[in-house]
Amino acid sequence: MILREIFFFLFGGTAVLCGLFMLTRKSALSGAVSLVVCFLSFAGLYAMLDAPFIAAMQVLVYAGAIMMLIIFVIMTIDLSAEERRAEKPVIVGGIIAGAIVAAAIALYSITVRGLPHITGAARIDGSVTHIGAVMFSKHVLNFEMLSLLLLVALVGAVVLGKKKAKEG
Amino acid sequence: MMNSDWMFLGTTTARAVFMWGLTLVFILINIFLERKICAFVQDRVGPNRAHICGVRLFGFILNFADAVKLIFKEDILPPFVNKAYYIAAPAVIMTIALMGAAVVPFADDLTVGGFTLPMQALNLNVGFLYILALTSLSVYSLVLAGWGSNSKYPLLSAMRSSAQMISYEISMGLSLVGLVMVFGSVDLGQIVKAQGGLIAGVVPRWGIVVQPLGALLFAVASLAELNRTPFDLPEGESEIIGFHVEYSSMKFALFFMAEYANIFVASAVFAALFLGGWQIPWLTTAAIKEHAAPVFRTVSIVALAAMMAVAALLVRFYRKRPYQWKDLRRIEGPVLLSALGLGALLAVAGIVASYVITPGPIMAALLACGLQMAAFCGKSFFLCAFVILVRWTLPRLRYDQLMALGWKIMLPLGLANLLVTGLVLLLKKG
Amino acid sequence: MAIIVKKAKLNVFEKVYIFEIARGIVVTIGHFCNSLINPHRLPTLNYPEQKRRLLPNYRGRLRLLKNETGELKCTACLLCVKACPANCLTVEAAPATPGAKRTPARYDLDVGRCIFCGLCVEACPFGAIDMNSGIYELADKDPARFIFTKEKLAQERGPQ
Amino acid sequence: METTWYLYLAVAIFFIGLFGVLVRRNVFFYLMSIELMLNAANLVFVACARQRGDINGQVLAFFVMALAAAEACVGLAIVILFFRKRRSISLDSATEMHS
Repeated sequence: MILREIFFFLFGGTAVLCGLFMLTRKSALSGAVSLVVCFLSFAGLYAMLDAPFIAAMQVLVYAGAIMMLIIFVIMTIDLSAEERRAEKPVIVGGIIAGAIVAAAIALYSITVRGLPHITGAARIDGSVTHIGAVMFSKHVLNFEMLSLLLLVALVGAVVLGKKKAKEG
Repeated sequence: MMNSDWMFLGTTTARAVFMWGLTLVFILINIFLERKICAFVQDRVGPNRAHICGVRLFGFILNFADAVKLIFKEDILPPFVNKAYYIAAPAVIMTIALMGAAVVPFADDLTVGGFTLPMQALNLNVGFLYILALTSLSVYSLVLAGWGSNSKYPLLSAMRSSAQMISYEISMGLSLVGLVMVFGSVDLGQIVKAQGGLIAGVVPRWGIVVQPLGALLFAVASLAELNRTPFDLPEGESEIIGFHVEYSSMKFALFFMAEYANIFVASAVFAALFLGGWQIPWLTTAAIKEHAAPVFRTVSIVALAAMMAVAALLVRFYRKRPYQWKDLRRIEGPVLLSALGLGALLAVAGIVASYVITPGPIMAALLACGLQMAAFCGKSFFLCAFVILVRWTLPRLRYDQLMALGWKIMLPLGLANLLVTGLVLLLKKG
Repeated sequence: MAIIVKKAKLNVFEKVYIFEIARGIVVTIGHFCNSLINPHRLPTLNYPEQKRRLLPNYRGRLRLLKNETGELKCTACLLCVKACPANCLTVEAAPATPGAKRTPARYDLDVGRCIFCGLCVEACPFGAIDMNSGIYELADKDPARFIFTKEKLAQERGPQ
Repeated sequence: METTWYLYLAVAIFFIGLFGVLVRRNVFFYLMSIELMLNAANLVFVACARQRGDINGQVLAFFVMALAAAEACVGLAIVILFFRKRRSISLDSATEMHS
């Protein structure tokens, strides 16, 4: 159906453009905002891929929590001094990296070209119930480890961010 | 496209437009309620001047005067703002506010002529995750407004409010997990359907009955997310400066329209999750369809009684009023009373019709749908009124109190609620 | 010296706070219902339709008083002009005619400037002016109409 | 929609992220580029999950998200600490490990 393709190019194009836009921004907040738009279009892509739960989580976790956190820190840290001293663009590195990227994409395209074109035939149930059932049966250990990791990250962030009483 | 496709497209659009329109109407209703409830709580009269041909509708018409004023105000774009963010912020918050009500079901599935329509603009199977996602996105509006204004006070306010909203989002999500465990679904349509039963044959199995603590936590958290008064530090109109000080005209109004739209969305979601949504207590859809005529008669009688009561109040007011109007407003009393009389006539006609006509299945289904929509709107209306009443009751929290409440009280309570719910469910199972 | 304010000891119900909130909401609901059922009892004055009862010493717009024969009591002595802190009075005496009492040829009051202090009334040795005219609806769109001439000041009679 | 297209898109996004990591010296852009790369990986997971009719891909994507949250949390704490010590957020000024 043509509608799916339109939406794929809409969301995918937005994602790529916003990613590129993010790279070229000077102000960190502009970059963060364009990255939020990028993540939102990712959520659209996930919704098209029969993964509504992942799409909702994308918006909640990436756009709502992680990017919000980054923006919050950007706003907390006084960037005016930093931004006045404009970031030195790494031109040579950029050119080299660009070349590497182009080569890699070319290489990747060639290798993928060798593969049979695959189309999404199977429809899966990406609902919360289904994902939850799988997550808490097959992946329960991973899940618990992940929650431990989050706890450790939380404690670590608090310890790191804590202002020392007397800073040397 | 096939016929059913067109049907699907048409009905979906109709449902979306209905919910959208309802949100917009509730913006007006909420502004009206805010003014009138505030006035009556403080023993004032409230808006009573603006009128169309003398009819003021108890001050409702002031909304239109207000809209005209705001539209024709000068729209100032301050010179050093970041234009893109500055303009985007009100648009973002308004868009999100209007999208919010889409997942809330407003009636039971309507079955007409073989078609079954879910009465929900967007029946996603991620349900309230959609609402949580939208809530987390609406923080961006505040951040963009604060940063885009390029001014200290909006920036400080934006940081304050984003910290507040992030903190309370967690409590909000956590308060709902218990409910989801009880009803076994995150889809709001399913949750509302699951609330139709009775506990011990008497008490409706509403979310507020099975999850009282969850309801309380959700109510407090949604008040905080709405930036309504005990938690209105983002706006802080009287003491601290809000994130929208640099805005003027319709852009400023959009922030407030979004706030009032969000009050409706939060009320609708609360009604759906904890007050049974469209469920009329002790009256299931099947029962309405089966006894369509008596139900209709009862509704007509109740409507008649309500209109008589309103008319009595009006007459009492007009007779006891110690002054006379000299302008067009003097025809207001007769106009309102004759409108009420017309309504009463209709109600009487309904009572008569319920004896004469035996309704067919389509009429019965439509009646059930209409009654449930009315129940949903009524619940939302009362919750909106409650939110506004709370504003005129409670003083604002200090910032440290706000954070302490969010992290030290609501979060542990939410976890405890989760634990208790899980234990009870486990014990029930086996 | 700093005063240490002791926090009141709260009992359990007050500490939980929810019940106190509920009590507060009951109070506001009471006020709301009372206002809804008895709107005519609200203390608000519907101003253009209802007017406030003025106190006897309410200072309204200045007015010129007349004696029993219908002449102005004013003798154009200009003491009121001297007393006026806002310079809102302009008084000119009429050319003197022997045997007759002095009268003002011009007695202009600019209410745009007047601060309603009443010093002119106190300064007047003849009791020729007073301010308890009860005239207070002085708003106008045209500034020229703020200037009240002798005729206008003399003709309008408020309460008392 | 062919899954291959999603893979192309994921590659493009991944390399945008990689490019950001290589070029930008502002630590916020560094972090955001890492998030972008993680997202590209997620897209591959979800696309392949749809392709294979296997829910495990989506579960993995969810795990990656939680991981990203943990990473951002610690990363930003380090950024704040770093900024407090150096008054700078450029990676170029982070040339020694201890202060």
